[in-house]
Order: sequence, then structure tokens, then C-alpha cells
Amino acid sequence: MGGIKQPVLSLEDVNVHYGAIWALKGVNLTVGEGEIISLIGANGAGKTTTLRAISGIVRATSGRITFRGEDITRMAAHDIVKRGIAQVPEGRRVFANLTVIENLEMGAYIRNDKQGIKEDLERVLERFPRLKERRNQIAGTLSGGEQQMLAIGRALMTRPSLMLLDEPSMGLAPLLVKEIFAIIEEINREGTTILLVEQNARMALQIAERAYVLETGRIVLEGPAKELSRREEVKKAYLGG
Amino acid sequence: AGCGSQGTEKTQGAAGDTIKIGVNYELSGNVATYGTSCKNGILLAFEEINAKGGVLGKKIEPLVQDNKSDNAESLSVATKLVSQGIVAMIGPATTGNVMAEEPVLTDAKIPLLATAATAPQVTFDEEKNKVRDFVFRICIIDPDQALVMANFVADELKLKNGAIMVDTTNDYSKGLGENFKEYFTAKGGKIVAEEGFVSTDNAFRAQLTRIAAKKPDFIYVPAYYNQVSLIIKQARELGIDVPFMGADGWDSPELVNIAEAKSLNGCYFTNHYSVEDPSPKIQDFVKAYQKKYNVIPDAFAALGYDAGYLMAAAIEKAGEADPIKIRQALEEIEDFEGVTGKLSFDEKHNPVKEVSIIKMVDGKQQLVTKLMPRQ
Amino acid sequence: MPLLTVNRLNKSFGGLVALNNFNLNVEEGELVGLIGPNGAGKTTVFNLLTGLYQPTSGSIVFEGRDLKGKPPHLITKMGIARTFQNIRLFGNLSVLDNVKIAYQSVLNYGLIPAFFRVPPYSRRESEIEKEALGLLEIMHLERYAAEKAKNLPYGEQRRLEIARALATKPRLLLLDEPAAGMNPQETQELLSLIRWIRERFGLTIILIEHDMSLVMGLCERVLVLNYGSLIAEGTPQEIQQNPKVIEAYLGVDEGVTAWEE
Amino acid sequence: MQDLLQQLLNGLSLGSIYALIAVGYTMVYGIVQLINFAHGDVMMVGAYVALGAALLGLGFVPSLVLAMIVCSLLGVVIERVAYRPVRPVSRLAALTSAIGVSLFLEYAVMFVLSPKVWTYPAILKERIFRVGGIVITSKDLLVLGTTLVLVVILQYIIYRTRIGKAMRAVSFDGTAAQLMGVNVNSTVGVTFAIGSAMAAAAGLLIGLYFNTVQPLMGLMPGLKAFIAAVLGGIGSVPGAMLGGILLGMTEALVSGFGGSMYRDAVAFGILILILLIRPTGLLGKGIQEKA
Amino acid sequence: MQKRWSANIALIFVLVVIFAAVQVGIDSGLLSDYLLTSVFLIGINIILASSLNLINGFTGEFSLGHAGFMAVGAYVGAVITVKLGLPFPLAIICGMLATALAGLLVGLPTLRLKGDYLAIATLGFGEIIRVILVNIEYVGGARGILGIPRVVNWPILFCAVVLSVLLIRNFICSTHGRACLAIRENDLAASMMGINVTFYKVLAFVIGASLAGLAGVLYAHYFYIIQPAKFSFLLTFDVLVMVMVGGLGSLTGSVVGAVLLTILSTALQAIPELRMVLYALLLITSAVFRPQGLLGEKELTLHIFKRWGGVFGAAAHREQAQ
Ligand SMILES: Nc1ncnc2c1ncn2[C@@H]1O[C@H](COP(=O)(O)OP(=O)(O)OP(=O)(O)O)[C@@H](O)[C@H]1O
Ligand SMILES: Nc1ncnc2c1ncn2[C@@H]1O[C@H](COP(=O)(O)OP(=O)(O)OP(=O)(O)O)[C@@H](O)[C@H]1O
Ligand SMILES: CC(C)C[C@H](N)C(=O)O
Ligand SMILES: [Mg+2]
Ligand SMILES: [Mg+2]
Repeated sequence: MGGIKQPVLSLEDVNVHYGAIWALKGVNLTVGEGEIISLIGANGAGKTTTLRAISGIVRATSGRITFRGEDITRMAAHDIVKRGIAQVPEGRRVFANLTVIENLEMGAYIRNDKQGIKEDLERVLERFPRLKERRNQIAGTLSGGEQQMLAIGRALMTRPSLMLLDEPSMGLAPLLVKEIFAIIEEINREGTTILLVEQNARMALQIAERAYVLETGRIVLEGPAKELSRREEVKKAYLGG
Repeated sequence: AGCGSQGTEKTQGAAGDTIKIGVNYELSGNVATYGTSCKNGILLAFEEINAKGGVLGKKIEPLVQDNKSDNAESLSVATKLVSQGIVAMIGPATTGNVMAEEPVLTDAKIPLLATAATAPQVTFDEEKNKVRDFVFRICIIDPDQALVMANFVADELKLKNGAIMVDTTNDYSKGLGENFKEYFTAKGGKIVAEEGFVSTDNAFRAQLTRIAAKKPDFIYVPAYYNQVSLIIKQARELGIDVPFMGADGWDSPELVNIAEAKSLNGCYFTNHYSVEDPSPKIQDFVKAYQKKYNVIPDAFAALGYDAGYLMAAAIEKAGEADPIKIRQALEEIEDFEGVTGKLSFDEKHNPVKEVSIIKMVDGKQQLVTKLMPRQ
Repeated sequence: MPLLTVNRLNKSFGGLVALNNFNLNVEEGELVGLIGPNGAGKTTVFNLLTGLYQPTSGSIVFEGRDLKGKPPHLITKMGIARTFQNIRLFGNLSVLDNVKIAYQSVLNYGLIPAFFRVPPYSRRESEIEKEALGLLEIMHLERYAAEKAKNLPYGEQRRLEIARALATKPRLLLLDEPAAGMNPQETQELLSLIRWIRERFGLTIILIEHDMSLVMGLCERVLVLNYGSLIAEGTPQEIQQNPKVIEAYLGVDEGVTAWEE
Repeated sequence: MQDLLQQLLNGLSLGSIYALIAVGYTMVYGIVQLINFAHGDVMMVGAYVALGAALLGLGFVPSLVLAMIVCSLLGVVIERVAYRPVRPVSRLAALTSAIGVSLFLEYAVMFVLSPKVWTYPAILKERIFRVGGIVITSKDLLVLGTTLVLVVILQYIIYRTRIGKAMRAVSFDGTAAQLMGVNVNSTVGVTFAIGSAMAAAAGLLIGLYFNTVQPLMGLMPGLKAFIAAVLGGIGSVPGAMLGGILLGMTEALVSGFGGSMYRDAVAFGILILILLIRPTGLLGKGIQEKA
Repeated sequence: MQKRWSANIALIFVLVVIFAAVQVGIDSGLLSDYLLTSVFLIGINIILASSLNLINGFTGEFSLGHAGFMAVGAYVGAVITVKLGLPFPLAIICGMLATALAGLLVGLPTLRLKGDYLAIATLGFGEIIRVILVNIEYVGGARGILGIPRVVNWPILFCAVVLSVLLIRNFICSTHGRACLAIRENDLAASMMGINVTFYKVLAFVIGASLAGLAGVLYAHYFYIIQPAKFSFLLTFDVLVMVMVGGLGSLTGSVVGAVLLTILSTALQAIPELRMVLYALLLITSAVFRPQGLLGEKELTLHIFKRWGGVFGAAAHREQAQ
């Protein structure tokens, strides 16, 4: 397991319940500075729940989540964002009644550097020409893929040091999937640590350094991504043969 | 569970050692001052009577209920009082609320004495063209008020062109408006504008603007004080400075509070009595009332006071606290002396009494004259 | 005669042309793929076919009947069913009820029997129940029958959507990204499922999908939309080598290999 | 002609009263997606607070400020106690709670201060202006002016400030807003504070305008304001103003042409007609649902 | 099948017991007129609440026009008996038909509207009906119709209530009811299932309205007088609160809500000054601690009755829901 860098985020024995449903059962997970970590698993395994717990949207019933040495287990969601954790939520969740530009500006809500915001806005629009074209369209009428791009762009606008992505490739055209993954790598190169949840396990394992496999709320496998993608059980269950 | 026993007691209040009388009034809501005054008058009367030993050797027990100035509530209150075994009901104050409870009492054969409900249909069913057997009232009726005012405006004030503004959701107001128009035009006057509003309104400029365009010499607003005061105030704001005239609905301390004294200068209304009346009977009452409640009694307090004594007299006369007998006794009452005048009931269960005309001067009521509308 | 004929179909939203002179013929029994970049207008085609949108111009003829101006529920009754890109189940109702509702168009009875529970009521109700349970079994959903639809795992929800569409007894089935959110393993299962129901119910299918393994594995013919216009049409093999498609959709660098790896 | 102008002016004056309540109403409504049925009653409380201040001898401005402060606190408390626990569960349950709060305010005030009608001492000099036979009072100008100022302030807050941005984000998707770093609870709290302060201002002005303050004074204006808000398009502040004035004008014109008996029916009829033509109100933004 | 039968028999048993208990209470004089009035109010409120629930809870429309519909029923009924002197059964039939028509007239044009816009439009229709009634001299204007004979007795009321609730239940449990539920859940998807969304929305309106009309006829013929002011939007809110407290989308919930709130507001009359304050506090408390209503979307069944006894069934549901 060697080579884990300075841990940025760590989950220790985290449990989450939705009423009677026990969604996370003692999850342990660490993310090192500058890494791309992939979290894969079948539908309903608890991937989204893991991200929500980190972001403070659902509360861990027990366990500890620390970010850069600080305990954030009970911290309010908006304070966690201020610490530098951004999330691209599952199912896009763009602000349906705001325009594309307004959505992006909303991403920069916690920031005050006018100049920096403007530059980042331009950068995002360069990255997603589709959004540039539609900059004044109401987000609710964008096509599914367009909305996904907007959600990613919006998260980028918070200038996070750790970015949580929940199935960013869902519903995207192949060309775009590649593009998105390229963007993720690029964001990572520029210094943002990434925790990536994906159904597209092949791609996810390709760009990640390490990966975790989640099954019905438990981490069942973890290790360097390349290693995992060679393992039979992973191939069979998540790589389609 | 304990309430079950009341219903079984078919002989009603008489069986106990008190005589239960329902007192159903507007103690809150839009026209709370009417009911409150009536109730205070009634309670004062009962207190005095009980102090002197009650009637038929028993104490009178008033069961007071608030109908919130609401028709439906009035009905439900009446039902409740009936099931508590009252032998007679006094109140409510306003026509609508009396009309609402009337069927319950008539069905239960319990006499109802209205204090201030002045519309003719209170005691007389116009559709069936017959007197309501169990309903009596001790106040003047609207045609009398309208007649007296029409004559006064035409003969004394010598005004020619009038405008009328009524609450079209209120029978009292509508009836007075119609009566006034009839009598005033019969006197050769002219009604140049007629406007209506609804009881939930509080903005009247639209109607007032239309009235102003017709340039009347006076405006007759027979309605309740809560609206009259706003109407007059808003009229003055629109620069309408002709006098307003009205009826007993004006009698409330709130009128001056809301409309402000100067807006009311030169306005007149008809009423049941005046505190200023020097007659000793009235002044004794005023003193007693002031002592107990620390306010000057308005006409409704006086009516309530009279109603209390009248009811006691009827029970005494009936010889037994039995609703049917009390009803009979009420019908036979003659020349009862009250603070609001001497009264006997006519064939429609209405008293024949004098109408007072009151003038507003710097926020004070001044008795102008007392007139007998009919013989 | 083709089952479905779409002729010079246009749809614009305000100034935006979402679909531009779109033509399509689908023969009975065909399985046609509709692909293209995000926002190309694929879902718009489905919305037009099912009557949710009215075309700006052009015609849609299904089994010889013009669909112009027909409301969605009548189009469903004529034999077109669909699933939604964003799952639209009746979330608070049971899985069984979700399917029962879909029998509305084929197994109905009047209001009087409903109010008073007189004869046609119980007979029809038990028919509906039997059919619905049968369909759930076919779709391997029977163990969830009493569960609220929204509590189902994602993959199961997609299957339920398909089951529900099948219950309307369609001849033409429109599937909008059925594999979205599924992992490759689940996608493989879906592929066999679609093949199987197609045989079993004798369906004609139009499939929108970004997962090329599904499109290439299933479709006999593929249409490619870009900016609302058709840019290519052909067999999967032709499409994956079409430079226009590679440029607009599949990606230049590893185009052909994207789904073959 | 002059009459018509006067009637239009009457309508404008009545309408700006509706608008005055409606702007605060629509803001809370648009952002929290809750029909804050108690808004009219918060206005009533504001009217009482200002009345109390005025009776203690405070002037117009201090009374206004005091009423606004008290009501914004009241608004925050109401939100905290009665709405926050309910909002995430169901909008209709929140409506039940709001009806409860409305009744509570009305009858608690009635219990404490008696149902009696209070009147304001003269804290503002009244003036009557006549322009070519048309009468305008200083109160009309005050109400209209205040409404305009409030609209501008609210628009500024909602579209130009950070908190406004947060409000809009929360209104569309609370969870996503949290992920942008927005403190949802405090944002909603601020929304209620501002909305309630606006209601307090309306309360003072309406109390002055009609010279009466009583526990149920919020009921009808509250309903009318709600209608105005819907008419203008839910959540649109200028829409609420437009809706209010339109409603007031309609009512005045109907009454002004002798139809005062049918006034409410006509007003509602027009409302329904407008909604049938524009199902999301005059200035409301409707988005077509995408399948 | 066996189970269904035993459940039905149990239900019939419970109904018979309720009926007999009240009847005995009336005959023996144990139920005073005043308490009896509350019983009748409960019955009428049950009809109102369950029919409003059909529109708001089961079809997912947000209607606030119920008071208006009730007014139509009450007035048409009273005109039939008082003005035309025709028999009471005819009043019921005409009252319901007229309100069904009113439901159609309101339902059709407002269909396009959603959520709060629909709410305010239906509220508007209700108020329009009221204003029109105020202006018709024939029905007494604002005074309303007085002297309506009290023909509704306990057996009539009981049958009307049981039939109404049963009819709604049968409807909901039929293919048509499922169509309404589907529309509530997602109208786009519903139309894709071949459901004529327009038809069913209007149908729910019409059925709900005509039952409100029935409630109106019953009301008029028990309470002697009807006045337009009675049927203001505040009445609709009262009914809405009953539906909400019972549980939106739960028919038995509406029954429970109507019973509880009517009893509550009657009982509170003993402390008039604080009555509304307490009522309001209870509303808030119930909304805050039980936002989905006492029964949520579940139905109270006799099974639960057996296990928990009476109203505690509701508490049992809470545990399940958590
Ligand atoms: N809000 C909720 N209420 C109740 N149960 C929930 C809720 N959200 C998730 N669950 C349940 O928790 C478990 C984990 O769900 P989660 O969404 O985290 O899975 P996932 O791995 O992200 O799946 P997918 O690939 O479908 O997105 C599932 O059984 C799910 O049904
Ligand atoms: N109701 C609408 N109003 C305005 N624009 C719309 C509407 N519906 C669709 N559009 C626009 O039409 C275009 C086509 O959208 P459509 O949903 O058909 O794309 P798609 O091909 O299905 O994309 P995806 O693969 O991302 O789902 C998009 O640009 C979208 O923004
Ligand atoms: C209290 C009074 C002003 C009542 C009025 N006389 C009426 O009959 O309604
Ligand atoms: Mg997930
Ligand atoms: Mg699409």
C-alpha cells in the first residue's frame, strides 16, 4: 500500500443510516494530497452516500471524517465548502431557473476575488464551448449532457482543493466522456485532489492512482488502480467481462 | 361525560334553584361595542334584581356567550345555550345575528328578546306574512328611524338633495336605506346618488368619488360604526364636507376614535335614547352604570338594562319560569317603564317608542330632539 | 409500408433550432439506434413522436395514421411507448401499481363498476393484476412488487420503466438512454434483456444511448444527429468509421476503439 | 373624465397598499416556496408595534424602525419554530403550519390587547393636494412612494447582493446551494427577517391609511396581497407591485362604475383570465418542463 | 378472498355499532342538542375532507374552491325544498348535479394551471360563487335563505357519510383512481401510460365537487340557514387543515382529521378567549411534529384497530414510518 501521500481526507469507520436503511457500514478511506482516487461499485452500493457524508449533506451516525487534520464530521455543509471541498452532485442539480452564466457565478458564491472569478468564468467557458454558446439559456432547458457540463463547471468555480465528482460521465457522449476525463486529469495536474465516483469503471481506473470498491455499504477492495483493474473479480463485476 | 345530564332535564332551568337566561352577544369581532354595551346593561339589571331577592324567589343566572359578531357563531351559541336549559334568550344586538339564532329558539319554543335589532323582519316573517311567535324586541324599528330622520332632514335642516350609501350585505342597512329614500322623496326631497359596499370593505373612495360628482347636500349612511367611521374619514380626505346622517348603528365610542371629532361635526343620527336626557330615571341609570363599568352608557347599554328588567317582569308575571308562559307574559306586558321610554308591544311584537335625534359636536353627542314616529 | 415515417420534421425553441428537417423510416421489427452529441436533439425526437411537443413543421405517420395534433395518451393507445432519460416512475406508488397503471389503456372498465364494484370491476381487476404480475416476473421484478418504486435501486428502476412501457402493449418502443448510470456488467444484462423482450413482444425499437457497447451490440441501423441535423445513417460498422461521426461524437483520437476495447 | 382620473388614482392608492404587502409576501414566497399565510398577520403585529411606539410619543421614523426590527425578529422566530422543521417534508404541511401561525398571531393579539379597534395618534401631518380637481392626499403619496422604494431595495437585494444570490440558489435547490457554500438556514432566516420587516412597514402605513388597527386587519389585505403576488408571477417583486396596482385599479374601477357589489368577483375573474392566458402570472418566469 | 370477507364483516360491525350508539344517545336524550350538532358537523366535515382529499391528496391538484362547491350544493338544495317546495331527495340529487356541473366549469379552464396558481384560481372561483350568491335577491342576498326545514336526521346523515367515503374508496382502488394517483406522481409519465390527464383531472374535480355539494345540501337542511358569508375561503382552509392533519392521500386520515378537529374546536368553545389561540398552537404542533399528517399516506385498517385499539393506530403508523 506504499506511496500514500500526505492524507488530505480520511474517513474512519464511517456509518450512515437513512432511517432504517444502513447505507454505509464502517467505511475507511483516505485521499492523499494531489491524488485521483476512484470509488467504484454497483448501483446502491453507497458511493453517493459516501460523497454526501463528506460534504456534510447527510450526517454520519458514527465515525470520523477529517479534512486536512480538521474534524469535519459534524460541520455544516456550507462550512465544508469553505474549507475547499467541492462536489459535482449526482443528477446534475443545476439551478434550473438560472441562466448558464448565473449558475457558474453561483459556484463562486464563497469567493470575493472579482478578477479571479471573471478569469475562472472565462476558463470554464473555454473548456465547455457548448456552455459558451448557451451562456444565457435557462439551465433547466439544457439537454442532459449540457447540464452535466454545467454542474462540473459550477464546481470548478469554487476553486476547490478537493473535488468530489459523482458520476460525471453519466449521460455524456463518448467524445465528451473522454473530454471530461481529460479535464479531470487536467484539474488534478493543476493541483486539485480528486475523489471520483464512476460507473464507467474502466475510465475511472485508468486515470486514478488508487481505487476503492464499495459493495452494499462496505469497502471490499482497495489498492492501486492498475492493480485493481487486473483483478478477476473487478473485471467481471465492473469492467463488463 | 358530565354534560349528558343537561339534556335529560326536560323541564329545563326552572327545576334548579336559579333561572337561567341566555345572553348571546357580540363581545368580540367587528361590532363588539354593541354587544358589550348590551351585555353590561343586562348584567347590571340582573345584579340589581338579584340583590333585591330575584324573581319568584329565585336568582336569575345569566349565561353569557360571545357570538364574535358572526352569524354562524350566533346560531351555534344559541344551540349551546338551549341545551344548557335556558328559559329565555336575550340578544344578540344586530339583526343578522338575531335572525341566525331565531329558528333554534322557535324550534325549542323558547322566547327571544332582542335588544337592538331594529329591522322589521326580526319579529315579522315577511315571506309567510306572520308574526314570529317567540320573538320580541324592546327597541324602535327601522322604518321609524328612517321616517324621523327623513322628516328632520327635510323639515328642520331643509336639505333637498341626498345621497345614500348602504352596506348591501346587511339587511338593517339596506332596509333603512330603502325606507329613508321612500320617506324622503315623499317629503319632496331627491336622492341623487345611491351607492353600496360590502361589510368586509375598508376602502370607500371609489363610491365616495361617485357620490361627490352628484353634489348632494348630505349623505345618509345607515350602517355600523366600524364602517361609518372609515367612510366619513375618507370622505373628508377627498374634500367632501357635506354632513352625514345615520342611525343607531353610529352609537359607539369607536366612531369618534376612528373618524376623528372634527370630521363628525354637523352630522346627525337617530338613536334609542340619549345620556344627556335629564329625566331622573335615565340619570340614575347613568350613575349606576358609570359606577360599575366606569364608562358612559350608550344606547345599547340602556336597551340591555331595560331588557333585563323587562324579562324579569315577564317572568314574574308568568308566575313560573316556563318558556311558554314567559312568552305569553311578554305578549301581555303593558306600559313597562324603562330608561329608553315607556313600552308596550304592538301586534308585531314591536314597541312603540320615541326616537332621539343626536347631533355630533366636537366628538360629543348632543340630544337635538325626541320624536314619536307613530301613535 | 414502414411502421413509422417521419418527414421533414422541424422543431425550434424560440430562436434555437433543436431539430432540423429530420427524416426517418422505421420498418416493422427494426431496432434503430439514435446517437449524437449532447443536445443534438435526440430526446426532442422522442418528445415529438410521443406528442409531448408539437412539431414546428413536418409530419409523423405511424401505421398509416398522421399523429399531428394527437395528445400523448392517444398516441400511447395507438401503440407507441417510451422510457424517460430522467427516470419518471410513480415514485410513491408500489412497483405493482406502476405496472397496473400502464394497463389503463388496454384493460379498462367504466366508472359505474368502479364506484359500486359491480361485475366488470372484479373480473378486470384480477385480469390486470395477473397480467401485471406476469410482466414483473418476466422483468425479474416480482420480488419488489409491493415496494415503493422510488426505493428501488437505480438499475431496477430502469427495468421497471421498461416494464411499464411494455404494459401499454406498444408496437413501437422508444428507449431514452436506458443504460445511463449502469456499470458495464449491468449494461451487458440490459443488452440481453432488450434483445429478449424484442423477440418476446415482437417490438420495433428506437434506442437513444451514449454507451456504444449497447448501440453497436444491438442496433441494425444507426442514425447520427448533430445540432438537430442528421449527419450520418448506416450500419454500426459504417457509422463507427464515418469521419463526421468520429469528429462530432466518438472522438478523433481513439474513435473506433472506444467501444471495442 | 375627471371622475375617471380620480377613480384611477383611488385605484392606484388602494393598489399600492396591496402592493406594499405583496412585495414582502412574494419575496418570501419565491425564495422559500412557502405560502406564508401569516404574512398579513405579521403586518398586523407591525401595525401594533408602531402604534405602541407612536403612543409612547415616538415619531414616524422611529416607530417605523422599531416595528421593522420587532417584526424581523418575529419573522425569524416564526420561521425557526413553525416552518423550518416542516419545510423539507412537505410544502402543504408548511401551509398548515402557516395557517396555524396566522390564527395564532390574530387571536393571541386579540387575547392580549382585546379585539378593540385602535387608532393612531397624529404622527404625520396630513395634507390634501388638488391637481385640477383631482384630490391626492399625502398618505397616497407616502404609500406609493414607500412601495416603490421597497421594490427597488428588494430587487437590489435579490439580484445584486451576495445574500440575494444565496436566496435565489436556495429557492431552486437547497442541497446544491449548500454545495456552493450557502448556509441555507441562515439564508432562509434572513429572507424571513427582510420579508417581515417589509410587512411591518406595510402595517404602519396601512394603520395610518385607514386609521384603524385591529387583530384581524391582516386577513383580507393578506389575501389580496397573495392574489396580487400570484397575478404578478410568484417570486417576482416588480410583478407583485404590478399585480397589486392592477388589482387595486380593477377594484376601484368596478366600484367606480357602480359595480361595487361585484367588485371581488370581477377582480377574481380578471385574475383567473390572466392566469389562463399566462399560467405563471404577468411577470413570472415559467419554464417548460423537459421530458 | 376469505380475508376480504372477514374484513368487510368487521367493518360493517363497527359501522353498525357507531350508528346504534349515536341513535341510542339521541333516543335516550343522553346526547344533548348541542352535542348532536357537533356530531352532524363531524359527519359533514368527513364528507368535505375526504372529497377535498380526492382532489388534493390523490390527484395532486391544489384546489381551494371547496367552500364554493359546498355553497352551490347548499343553495340549490335549499331552493328546491324552500322555494320550490319539492321533496328533500330531489334536493340532494339536484344539489349534487349542480355542483358536479360547477366542478366541471371550474375544473376545465383551470387545468392548465399548476400548484399555487391553480390554488389561487380555484379560490377565486369559490369567492366568485359567493359574491354572485350575495347578489341574487331570489336566494336572499347576503341574508341568505332562512327557515330551511331541518330534515336531515341521524340515519340520513350516517348513510350519506358512509356512502360518500365508500364511493371515494372504491374509486381510488379502481383503475380510474390509479390513473389519478399516476397523475399526482408525474403527469407526463401518466400521459405516456395512455392516461387522459385532462379527463381525469376534471373527473376528480367533478366527483370531489359533487360530494362537497352533498355536504352543502346536508348542512342547509340541518342548520336552518345558509348565508354566502359562511362559504368563504376560510371554510376551505378549515377543511384543508383537516385533510392535512389526517394525512394528504389517506382517506381514513381525512375521516380521522375531520373527527378530531371538529371535536377539538367544539371542546375548545368551553374556553372562548383562548379557544383560537390553542387551536392555532395545536395546528402548528401537529404540522411540526407530524408534517405528513397523522396517517401519512397510509390507511387506518381494522387490523390496526385490533392491535392498538382506537386512535392509537395512528401512533403505530408513526413507528412504521420511521
Ligand atoms: N434519501 C434516501 N433515503 C433512503 N434511502 C436512501 C436515500 N438515499 C440513498 N438511499 C439508499 O442508500 C443506499 C446507498 O445509496 P447511494 O445513493 O449511496 O448508492 P450509489 O452507490 O450512489 O448508487 P448509484 O450507482 O445508483 O448512484 C441504497 O440502498 C439507497 O436505496
Ligand atoms: N423545452 C425546451 N426549451 C428550450 N430548449 C430546449 C427545450 N427542450 C430541448 N431544448 C434544447 O434543444 C436541444 C436538444 O435537446 P435534446 O434534449 O433533444 O438533446 P439530446 O440530444 O437528447 O441530448 P442528451 O444526449 O444530452 O440528452 C438542446 O440544446 C436543448 O437545450
Ligand atoms: C346594535 C345595532 C346598531 C344593531 C342594528 N340596529 C341592527 O338591527 O342590526
Ligand atoms: Mg449514486
Ligand atoms: Mg436526451
